[in-house]
Amino acid sequence: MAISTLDQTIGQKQQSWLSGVLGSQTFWVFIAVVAACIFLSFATDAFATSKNLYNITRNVTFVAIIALGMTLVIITGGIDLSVGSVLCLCSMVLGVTMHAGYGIEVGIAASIATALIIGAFNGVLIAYLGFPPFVVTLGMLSVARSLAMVASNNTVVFQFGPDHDLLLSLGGGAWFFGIANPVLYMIVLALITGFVLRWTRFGRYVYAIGGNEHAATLTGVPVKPIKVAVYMISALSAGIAGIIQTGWLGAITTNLGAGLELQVIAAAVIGGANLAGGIGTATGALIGAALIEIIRNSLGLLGINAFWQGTFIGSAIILAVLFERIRNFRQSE
Amino acid sequence: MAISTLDQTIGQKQQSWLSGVLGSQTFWVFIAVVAACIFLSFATDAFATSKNLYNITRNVTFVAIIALGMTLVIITGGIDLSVGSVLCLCSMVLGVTMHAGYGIEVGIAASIATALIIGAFNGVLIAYLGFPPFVVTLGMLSVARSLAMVASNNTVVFQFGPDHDLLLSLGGGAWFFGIANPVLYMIVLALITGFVLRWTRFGRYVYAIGGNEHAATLTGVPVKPIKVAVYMISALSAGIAGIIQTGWLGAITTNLGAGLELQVIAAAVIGGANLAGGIGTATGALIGAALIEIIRNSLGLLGINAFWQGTFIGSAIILAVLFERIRNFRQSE
Amino acid sequence: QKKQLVIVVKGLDNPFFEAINQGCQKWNSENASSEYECFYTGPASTSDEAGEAQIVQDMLGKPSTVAIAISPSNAKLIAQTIKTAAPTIPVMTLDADLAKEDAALRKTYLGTDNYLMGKRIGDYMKEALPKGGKVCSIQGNPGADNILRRAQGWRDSLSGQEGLTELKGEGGWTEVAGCPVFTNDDGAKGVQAMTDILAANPDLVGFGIMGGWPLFGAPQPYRDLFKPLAEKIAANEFVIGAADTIGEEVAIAKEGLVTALVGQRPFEMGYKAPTVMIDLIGGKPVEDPVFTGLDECTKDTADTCIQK
Amino acid sequence: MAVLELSNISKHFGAIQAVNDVSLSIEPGEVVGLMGDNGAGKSTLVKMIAGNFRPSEGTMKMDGAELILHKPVEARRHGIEIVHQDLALCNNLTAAANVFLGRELRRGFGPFAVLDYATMYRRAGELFKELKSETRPRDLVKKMSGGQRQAVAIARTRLSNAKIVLMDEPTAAISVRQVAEVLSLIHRLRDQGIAVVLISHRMPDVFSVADRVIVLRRGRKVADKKIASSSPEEVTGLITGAIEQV
Amino acid sequence: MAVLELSNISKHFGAIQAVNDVSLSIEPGEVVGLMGDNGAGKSTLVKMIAGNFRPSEGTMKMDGAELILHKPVEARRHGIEIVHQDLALCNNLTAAANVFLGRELRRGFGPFAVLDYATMYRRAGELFKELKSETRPRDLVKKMSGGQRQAVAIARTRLSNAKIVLMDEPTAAISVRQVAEVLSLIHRLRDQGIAVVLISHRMPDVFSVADRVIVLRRGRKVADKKIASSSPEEVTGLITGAIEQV
Ligand SMILES: Nc1ncnc2c1ncn2[C@@H]1O[C@H](COP(=O)(O)OP(=O)(O)OP(=O)(O)O)[C@@H](O)[C@H]1O
Ligand SMILES: Nc1ncnc2c1ncn2[C@@H]1O[C@H](COP(=O)(O)OP(=O)(O)OP(=O)(O)O)[C@@H](O)[C@H]1O
Ligand SMILES: O[C@@H]1[C@@H](O)[C@H](O)OC[C@H]1O
Ligand SMILES: [Mg+2]
Ligand SMILES: [Mg+2]
Repeated sequence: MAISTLDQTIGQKQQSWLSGVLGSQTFWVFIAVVAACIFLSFATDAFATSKNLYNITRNVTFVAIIALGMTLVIITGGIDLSVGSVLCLCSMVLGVTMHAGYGIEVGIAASIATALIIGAFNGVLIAYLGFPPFVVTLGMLSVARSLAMVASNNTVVFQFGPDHDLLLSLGGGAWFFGIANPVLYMIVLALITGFVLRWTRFGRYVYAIGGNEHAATLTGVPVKPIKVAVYMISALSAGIAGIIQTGWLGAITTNLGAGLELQVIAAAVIGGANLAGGIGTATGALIGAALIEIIRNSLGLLGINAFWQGTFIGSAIILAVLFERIRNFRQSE
Repeated sequence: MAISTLDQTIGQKQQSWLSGVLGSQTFWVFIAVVAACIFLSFATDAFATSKNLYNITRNVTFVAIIALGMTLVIITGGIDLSVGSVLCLCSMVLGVTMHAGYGIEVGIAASIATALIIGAFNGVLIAYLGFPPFVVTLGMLSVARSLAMVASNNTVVFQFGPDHDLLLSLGGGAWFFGIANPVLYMIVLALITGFVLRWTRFGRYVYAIGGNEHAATLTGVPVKPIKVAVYMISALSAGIAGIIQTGWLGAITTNLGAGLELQVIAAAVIGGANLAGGIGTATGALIGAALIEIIRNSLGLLGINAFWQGTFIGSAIILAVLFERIRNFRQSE
Repeated sequence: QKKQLVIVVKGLDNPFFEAINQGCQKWNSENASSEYECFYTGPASTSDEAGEAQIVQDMLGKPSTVAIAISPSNAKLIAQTIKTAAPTIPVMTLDADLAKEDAALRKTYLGTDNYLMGKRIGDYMKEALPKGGKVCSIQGNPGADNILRRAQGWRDSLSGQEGLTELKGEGGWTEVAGCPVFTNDDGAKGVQAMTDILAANPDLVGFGIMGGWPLFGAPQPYRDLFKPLAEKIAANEFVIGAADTIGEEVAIAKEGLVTALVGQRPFEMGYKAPTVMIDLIGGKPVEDPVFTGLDECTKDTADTCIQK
Repeated sequence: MAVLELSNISKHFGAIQAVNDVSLSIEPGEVVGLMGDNGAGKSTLVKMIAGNFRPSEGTMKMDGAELILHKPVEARRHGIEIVHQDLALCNNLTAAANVFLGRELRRGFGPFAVLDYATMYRRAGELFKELKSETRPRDLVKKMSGGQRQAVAIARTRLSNAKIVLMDEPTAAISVRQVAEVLSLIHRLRDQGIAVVLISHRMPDVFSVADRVIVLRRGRKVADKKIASSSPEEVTGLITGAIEQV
Repeated sequence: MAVLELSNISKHFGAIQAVNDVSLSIEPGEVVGLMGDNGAGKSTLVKMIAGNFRPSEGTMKMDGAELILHKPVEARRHGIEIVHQDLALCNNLTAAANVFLGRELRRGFGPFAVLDYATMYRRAGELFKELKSETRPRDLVKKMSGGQRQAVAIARTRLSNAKIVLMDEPTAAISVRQVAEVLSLIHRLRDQGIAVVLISHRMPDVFSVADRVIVLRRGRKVADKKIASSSPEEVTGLITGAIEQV
């Protein structure tokens, strides 16, 4: 073989950028989201109003923010079922602390510390003791919600002490061009997550662990610390979502975030994260969350009976993966 | 090497029967269940009463019956998140059919047919189209509950037509030595499941698929039909539990079975089923379900604050796996 | 060990029931030397209806239980549970009753006159907007008898007729598609649904909220949703009647973001229940039902409407 | 008469032409070495013979009769046995269960037939003894050494009276001693009149045991020669493409 | 002076004594063949040198100084490179990402350092060219052939100026052509004064490329001989235990 050919071959990329994009599930779900938006703008007057868009974008954020953390977990090949309960517990810690008269910084610090401790607990059991992630986080799902009941004595917390108004405007306000604050946080967090995944060594290792954990260990990737970090980030994202959601709702009850874990996982998966590990993006998490919210919102606007909601959302979950399956199927047989 | 040695070696078993039992998670969880029962009998008057034992054994059954089906799914390396919703939908189909004036046979047939169709749908997507089980059954979780709402118009169904009383005594009665009927069904189903797993070719194939699906395919195991069958069995077990539970509860709303999937998976895992596939038993499913119910029941009897219940149950889930981890840990390092 | 007067509620995740718990604990602290104690429990989530039935059974099976007061989240299901358990101790209902035809299964009902409560919610709406219009009702568990009775009272008040299951223009009132909304007592879910329904039906004139969930569980989004409508609410062009006076609800009324609140007295329920149960144990005659009062709040009466 | 005859067999996976127009025939008791670069199509070819894949084109004949296989069991029924490249073992099952995987022995009739554990243990033990392998039928394969695992995979081929045994790299990554065992097994098979197809990248193995060597390159058959009339150098050239075709 | 010297190294996993009291030393530019039965402890031994396991007992010295390794990175810092038996590749990453796995190049400073994709692609491309492998740095490893995968794993060892390269069965299951490439790579390494440890079950490979052969049996070193003064037959005997020790 001539050297020039070898040079050429090595210089080539197997796929063009375009074919890479066209082959990605995230792209097609994105197209679905855009198509749905266009359709809804024509089909109903209520959709493309600034008010509705404000609501939709804000509703997306809580699932989307946690889906960012969950995506990291899923990329490493794990899963975190505890996020809904962790959100509730972190909200409660924030609420109870502020209600007791502490400032918002103390409240947020306590809340984030709680998230990190729980994440570290999950992570250490999973990474160092080799527990299955499903089992550990399923246990934590129970434990964290129970602790939230204990922390709040199961009352509704709705008075947040001296910084009450600050907390509410943090979560409920729109400080920037009329975009709901939570949306801003979501965008910032997504940019950070995207950056970390693509441009940092940590991000590279997250993918490597999901691709082949054994290989990562052999080549000297600090697999265990990174897995712990990933579960801490997941819990942290739930904690942050909890803080923002508290500011938005203005009250905390112990049913906050119940069942949220499955929605979050659905968002990540719809956005292209692969539960077998190794694949997933920050953008995907956002797009997945957006699709779920748009379905929910549009059914209401189109006057479709709310009972059918689950059917549409469930079908969307399955259909999102269908595209990826068809592509794989074509390639293999 | 002398032939006699070779003969001896081949005749040997690596582990004695006893060391096999002592090494199994199921055994230790069983010991935990027995120990808890003994402790509770002394600690509280209320535990060892025939009434309480009647309740406990009956309460176990719903989770346990579904855990039998789930165990099969888990052995093949899959998961079925849709069981709680399938239970609800099957109950609704039964209720709506009987309420419309049909006999109990028609109701049960409709209900079981529903279960089998859903199971077949899940199974075909998973086995033939290669969808990830988590995604398919997560979608079905949404869809089935939504269909239950549609079927019932989200009302309470509590009148079951001409065979009303028969249905209620089927689920709520105790026809045999004062043992609650559901317990009898559970025992029969567990015996069947245990028999199938240990003594039939089908059972052997279920384990083979979980051990190494590719190897099973190459050696001619009908992998795809068996996977479909397994998801059908799982849905069927949810349907059966739904029928029995309807008979016991006497009323159905669309909240029935919400969140049950995680309880069922927890029971199977506590009983020793391994989410990575290849390992699990019918006995284990029963014992796991029993442990969860005993914890739940005892917390109430011991007068422990309801807020703490989740902490205990969550910890039990994690601890059950701890034993297995310690054993593996010792062996490897 | 003391004899236990057990209270089983719909779900621990609803702060309404915590007020019942506090009443129960107050009774305990005031009756420390009594041979009885009040014991409060319930499933973790209001949507876990079968879980509530299991707890009821556990409690009935406990020898220390001498009486039980239940708030059924699914009336039919708890009725069946009581039927099969055939308890020898007195059973009563609290906050939510069994269906009328199952009344014989319990000795009495202690709590709000839910039909009246719904009727009052409707009265306020009708009074504010006599010509009616398109409305939507927000409800809890589809099987909760107290909420269903409130909804009935509400419809009866608006329509001026009895027993309608849906308003289709009677008395000028029409329920829009997608209603009633069942929230399973989840506030955020309630507000989200209300937001969508309002967007889809710009000509909606009101909500009838049969439990305070959206107001106490998600007060800020509730405010955000209705602040733009504050003037219409003040002018009685948009009317909201809501149940309960929990958490931020009264504050919201004061801000003029709800036409009227019809509140209950859960603390009183929890506090009275042990006494009623002791009476039942002692075989004393007990009224059926025993109603606790209502607190009705509007913007103007917000400071004084709650009975202490 | 040839025990197995392939005529113009092709197999493609989507756009990939894994096997392209291959014809060959094998006599009873003949040992054929099948060689070729990685991805040349060797495994794909034997998998078609073993009923794992169906050919996209071409026909197969066994003892003169056309052979159409829909699944692995059918191949076995015709007396075709295969040792897969990755051994195809289930770690969570016992050695005996693996040996009998897909053709479990049962007792009883019809729907009441149950697995016959005792007989399967006994038969598996006999097979291991025949292979001179210290492998316990009741042990889990998970805990077994590479050599024991190989023994389990090879024991499968001895379950029935095979006419042809296909071995896909049975000697990769096993030790010198075990390689010798495998080669002597091949000799014994041949002596019983059983045809053997041996896939291997190891030139010495093929040259020591095979009667004939077939070389595939990019899915095409580029050589089919008696070992006696070839040389390792020639075969190497054929594999790499230095020699175009013979 | 020996580039690497092991004294009385042992390693046990629970009750299993994988490596037992092994001492050896390797000179710069020396190629040592490491042979032994499956489970003899070869991989375990080289993993200790590569920093994947810590020895249970014994000491290692590099250029005369004691060598204590807690993780693979430390071994690399000392100039020790390894090609793992299973290649240790992540299928979901590109060839370049796999080559640089665990020692990614970055631009910028401190916390703002980001992955330097451009340089990694270029360097990986250069390495593949050096190895004469048609491997595209930007392609996912998932879609690569066995030979390309091998090239990626071997390219890793060329990232830094290694003093010693450990190769754990680099030629198992690869084709004749690629075996030749690997062997010629070993020659080139030796010519640059780099010591090579080659684990292989293939007698001809070891005899064609190694200067010395070390044989392990059940964790113990049973031979350490110049190739010139040994023979395949003798080594086979040592591996199987037919010859006790030399
Ligand atoms: N199931 C499949 N789907 C798609 N492509 C396949 C499949 N099986 C094999 N191939 C492709 O077919 C070609 C031939 O593969 P095959 O496994 O037959 O090669 P081989 O000669 O056995 O190689 P090796 O020596 O590495 O085992 C390869 O390009 C491979 O990637
Ligand atoms: N991480 C581990 N935990 C427990 N035992 C191990 C571990 N790694 C290796 N062993 C055991 O140590 C012994 C030596 O294994 P090793 O992998 O070093 O053998 P090897 O000589 O490389 O064999 P092969 O030729 O099959 O690669 C074997 O009995 C093996 O089962
Ligand atoms: O009485 C009500 C209770 O039963 C409900 O479910 O939550 C709030 C109250 O309105
Ligand atoms: Mg092959
Ligand atoms: Mg090795």
